[in-house]
Amino acid sequence: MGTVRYHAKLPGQKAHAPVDVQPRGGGRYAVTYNGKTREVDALGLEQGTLSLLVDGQSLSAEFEQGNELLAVLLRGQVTKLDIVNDRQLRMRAASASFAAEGKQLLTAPMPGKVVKLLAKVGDEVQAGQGLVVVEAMKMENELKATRAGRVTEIHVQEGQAVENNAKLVAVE
Amino acid sequence: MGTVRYHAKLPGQKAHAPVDVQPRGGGRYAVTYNGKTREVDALGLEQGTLSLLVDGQSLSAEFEQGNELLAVLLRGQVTKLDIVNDRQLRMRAASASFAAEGKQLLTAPMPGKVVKLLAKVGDEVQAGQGLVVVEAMKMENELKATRAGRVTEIHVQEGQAVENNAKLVAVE
Amino acid sequence: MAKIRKVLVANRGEIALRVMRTCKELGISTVAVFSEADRSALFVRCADEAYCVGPAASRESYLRQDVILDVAKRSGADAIHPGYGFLSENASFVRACEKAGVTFIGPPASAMDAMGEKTRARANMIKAGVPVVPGTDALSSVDEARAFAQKVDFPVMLKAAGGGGGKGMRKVEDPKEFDSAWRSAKSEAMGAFGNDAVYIEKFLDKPHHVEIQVFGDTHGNVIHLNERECSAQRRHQKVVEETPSPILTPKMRAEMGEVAVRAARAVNYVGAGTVEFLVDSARKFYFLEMNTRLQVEHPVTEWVTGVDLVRWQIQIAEGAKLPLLQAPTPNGHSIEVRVYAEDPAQNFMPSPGRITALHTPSGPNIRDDSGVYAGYEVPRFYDPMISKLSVWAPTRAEAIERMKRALSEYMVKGITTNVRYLSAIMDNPEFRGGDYDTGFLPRQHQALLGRENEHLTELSVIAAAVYAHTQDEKRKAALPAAAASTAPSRWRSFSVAGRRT
Amino acid sequence: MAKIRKVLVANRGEIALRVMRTCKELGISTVAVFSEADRSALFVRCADEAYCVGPAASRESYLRQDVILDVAKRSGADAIHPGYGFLSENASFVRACEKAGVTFIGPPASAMDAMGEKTRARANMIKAGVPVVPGTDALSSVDEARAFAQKVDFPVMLKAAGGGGGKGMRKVEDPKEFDSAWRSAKSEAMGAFGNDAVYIEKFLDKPHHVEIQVFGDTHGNVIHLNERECSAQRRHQKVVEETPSPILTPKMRAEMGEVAVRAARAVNYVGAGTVEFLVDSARKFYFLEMNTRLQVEHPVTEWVTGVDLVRWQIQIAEGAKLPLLQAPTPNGHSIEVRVYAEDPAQNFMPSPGRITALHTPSGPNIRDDSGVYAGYEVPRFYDPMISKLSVWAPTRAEAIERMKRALSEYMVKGITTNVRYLSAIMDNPEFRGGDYDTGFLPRQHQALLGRENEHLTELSVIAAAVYAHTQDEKRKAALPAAAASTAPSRWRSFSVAGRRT
Repeated sequence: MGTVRYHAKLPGQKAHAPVDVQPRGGGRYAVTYNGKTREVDALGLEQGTLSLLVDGQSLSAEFEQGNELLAVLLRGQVTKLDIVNDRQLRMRAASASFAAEGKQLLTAPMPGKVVKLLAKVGDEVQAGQGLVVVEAMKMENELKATRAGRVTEIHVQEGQAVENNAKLVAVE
Repeated sequence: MGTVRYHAKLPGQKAHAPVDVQPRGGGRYAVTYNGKTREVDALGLEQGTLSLLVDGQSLSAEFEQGNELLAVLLRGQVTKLDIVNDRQLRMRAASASFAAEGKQLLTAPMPGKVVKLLAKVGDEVQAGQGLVVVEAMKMENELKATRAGRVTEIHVQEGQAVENNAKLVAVE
Repeated sequence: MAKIRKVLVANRGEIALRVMRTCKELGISTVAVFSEADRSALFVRCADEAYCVGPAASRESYLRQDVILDVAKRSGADAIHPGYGFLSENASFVRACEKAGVTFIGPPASAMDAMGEKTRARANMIKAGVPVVPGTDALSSVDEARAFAQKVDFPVMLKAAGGGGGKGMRKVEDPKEFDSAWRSAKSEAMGAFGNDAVYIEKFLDKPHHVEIQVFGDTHGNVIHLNERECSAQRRHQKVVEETPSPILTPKMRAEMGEVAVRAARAVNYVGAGTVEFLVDSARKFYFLEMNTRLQVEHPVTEWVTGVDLVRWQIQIAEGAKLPLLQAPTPNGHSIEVRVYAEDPAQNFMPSPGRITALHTPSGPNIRDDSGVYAGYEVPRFYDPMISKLSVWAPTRAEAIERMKRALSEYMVKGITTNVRYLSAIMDNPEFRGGDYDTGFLPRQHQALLGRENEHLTELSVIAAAVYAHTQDEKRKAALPAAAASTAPSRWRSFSVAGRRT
Repeated sequence: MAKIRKVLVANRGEIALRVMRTCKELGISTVAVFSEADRSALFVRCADEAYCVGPAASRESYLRQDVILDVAKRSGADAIHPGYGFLSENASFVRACEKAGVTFIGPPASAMDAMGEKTRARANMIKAGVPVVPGTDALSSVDEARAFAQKVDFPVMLKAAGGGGGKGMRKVEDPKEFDSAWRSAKSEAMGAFGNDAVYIEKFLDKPHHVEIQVFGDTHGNVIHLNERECSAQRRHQKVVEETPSPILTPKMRAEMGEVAVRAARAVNYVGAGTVEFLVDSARKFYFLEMNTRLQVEHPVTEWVTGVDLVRWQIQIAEGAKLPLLQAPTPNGHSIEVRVYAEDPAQNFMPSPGRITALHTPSGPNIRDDSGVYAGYEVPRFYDPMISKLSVWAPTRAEAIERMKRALSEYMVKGITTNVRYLSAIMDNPEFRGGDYDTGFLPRQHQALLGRENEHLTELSVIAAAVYAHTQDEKRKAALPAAAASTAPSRWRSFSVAGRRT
């Protein structure tokens, strides 16, 4: 069985690094990363769980696929990373787009209710200034501007229920 | 929404009894059985689990579909019953066959290993006489004849691993 | 009073389950009330009976006295256990229960009146000779409030007069933050207790939050069951509690216990209550408030005293005498941590959502009081606490190691929790030293978010690559015309074998 | 001796996990060894390292001394914990460990020699002045055995000389059954211990099985940690254990404890051991055997003494002195039940297979020592015990109610378990009375299988009909051309909403 190349990018890293997976049958693999090759025995349990033996070390690994990154839970540490195969990496390169610069779009970090708007369209705001208060689970959470600028869009009203990731306020 | 009729047969009962299920929307039903109509609020949770409120009583019901019967686990009691809809009941009636009489086929009640055969083809055996010893989970289990008769078939050898429900010995 | 036969639990989540468990052991039937958002909750499934009392918002369900009393009547419940929060410290509800002929499992309305409104409690305690923190009555205007704060000097604490549990509470260090803190404290207090009265207390130097569990019966006996150290707080909510307090000497324990009993006696207290104190750096202690109900963190007291506090609550509501007439000597050490659906790295932002997988710890001297299960969706409407994990061990050092071990077994998927943060607390030198004040968690925040272990990161990359490979193989195997270049994968046979993959 | 840094656990299932939990709390790394049938087991996932030692059959894996010692060497383990069963009472393995320079966490080979072979143990105990049950040495022929049985008169017990735990044990009441019992006892003994020697003991009148936990250190100290009552047995395997024994007076406890310590001293015992006694209807007690290892039912002793027995084992193996020099007074009451994958209604037929759903109990003073998880396939090759559930309460009556409550929360799907049978034991008047002998479970068998509750049956029919309806609706919704006569079902929206339905 041939070696399959994957590409991993950890947060803070500029580029993907190769990870070579060589299946050896019976759930065994030789995996090469960072110049080291390790023996891996992998057993799939529930959806998103692998029992791994890596050079004898026993690791119960849990996986959760997010919108962009794969979260790996291993011995209490959560590592979020981008992991793609060759084809996916090529597609990624082809469709790379330039993110809009300069605009900060504040989105709801969890589902909740907008209890107060602290700015209106046209306001000049400072970095760290509160823009909107969202209540979730009986706690009020003030969401702040991460940059100075002018409020250009407000997508919600006071009293409105918002879903996770809903657009709230834009600052440019 | 119209009433849907089901038919339930408990162990020991001769015939199916009707159970009328009338959906009322929002997970609510009126269920009529044994001449009584009850209000039921049903919420499906995991596969095979219903949270039921029956006239206010809260019941967490677990279901397991066996080969023939549906097992219902309710407050610690397991009730096995046959439950079918109209169509299934008609099909059942159409295909009813007469079970072979007089022959007792001993099958493996669990997966295990045959450690000893205690009879051979042609032997006359008494009810309660040991026919075969199956080891499972480090315990030996002697399986006995439920009727007197003559051993007519032996399907296994000593040392052989057997699956659940595997044919072992027939007595006629 | 007659034996209680059926208890309506006017609460939700883990505490509803906690109360029902003791009821079950006492042969008492249980009635759950639930909001529409809680139809799938574990406490509904575990009750003998369950009735919907309204929509998600607490004010329209768990705070509806009329609807809850109506359910009590319909179901034939002879008593109501209020848990903590919601109606548990609401004297008008106690009176309504009395009027309806239903036993309220808790203190009489008079004791609640005397202690429930925090400012009135201060006045009563001053009268009873109990030391209190310098502070005000409830204040009517932000200007009056600001003026007091400037007089006693910052930092100050804003507190809801109508209730506890960190709701409507704000520490203000900077005069510039005062107005915004005042506004949000009032708004939160209104949401949580239906009462937006807020008062001010001077913030003490490096205070410890130490509380004494008290218990009274209807025969005039009042005892205490030792203390709980609750100084590990974030956003004024407790995160870790333990008993004995690492800073208490037996002499202090006896003194604080005596004062707490005096406080309870002053209001003719009956049932379970907690007298909260602040202990300053000179180890002087001040009455803070009395919680006239069962406390979230009661399990640590249960571990070291062997007492089932809910059982006592019920028996005392039935008219029994206290089974003990003095504080038992603490046996060993207990620690509790609160598992929250929240992200410590995002300012403890709540993280409601569906729990896709759950593994809770077990083994010697571990207790998990949980209100959730795998497949359950944590609703967005209520407190983000999903479980309380507590341990017991002969010594504090062993209890810390046991808690670390237990947390290492705790696995929740689908939502973000503070499990790793809790584990970092157990490893933190200040926590391990034992002398941590209420500034501990904010002060150590960055350290508690943890540092990346590079070895684990490397292993995670390897694990991710193997996982990606198995996923790719499964996808191939699922396609009708799979890429034939790869040999058949064992992953395919797993799904065929019936594993939920 | 040096501190232990890394422990190889030469066992499987719940006991492997149990040992690893304490190791983790002590900061000791753990190494699992597993058979091919156990690759997916929980103890493999929870160990720091794990190595396969052979195929499913114990003789080719868990009993392979050479392979296990090789793993110890390769992994750098400095100690081996044998758990119970397998190599735990194998003196040759102790010697092999010594030769390999690996600490065996258990008694010295000499003590095992003196106690391990049950017939030699009897001789040693007679010499030490300890009362024993009338019986024989290991017997070479079935004729010799039958002759002894006829001499002392039936009923008699056949027992494996090489080990305990009910394996290779048969009670024979009827001379006609003797030969078949002899054959199967020998065969089972060979399978379990690699030694088919069998001996005979007279069966006492209504005996109680009461055992004393003992502990010795390398400095010559030996103490006992009180008793466990283990008379609830089926097929000579313990099902329920409790401490204190309901039939023991403090005076008997002191006497039996003293005799147990004497027995342990007679063989220079070190580490954890259990001296088993039979107590007859006149409350006279007789030495039965000594188990030179940790006992399955050790959690009940841990509950009432506060001692972590595995921690003590490790510390004593490191050369520490016993932390206590006399038996602690029992604190409260503890009961353990063994949850087996078996069908009590089918003569306790084992029921291996996949656990499709699992909910374990929790709350105050509940401990679940489990080796399984949802999705796990219980292998057919080993003991059918999947978990030990234990509880603590101040009194026996409360402990029984707590156990009932805990069992009511235990839900295992996919395989048959004895959970309901265990619950029936808690309700049984003979058990509740406290004076139940080893004939209790067989005698009450029919009663313990439980009677149908007609009200529950009726509700089950209703539940089944609603379930069938929801299944029918789901099927319709899944069909491209669904029968249009039925309105859209909410069940469909549930699956869309992402519930695993």
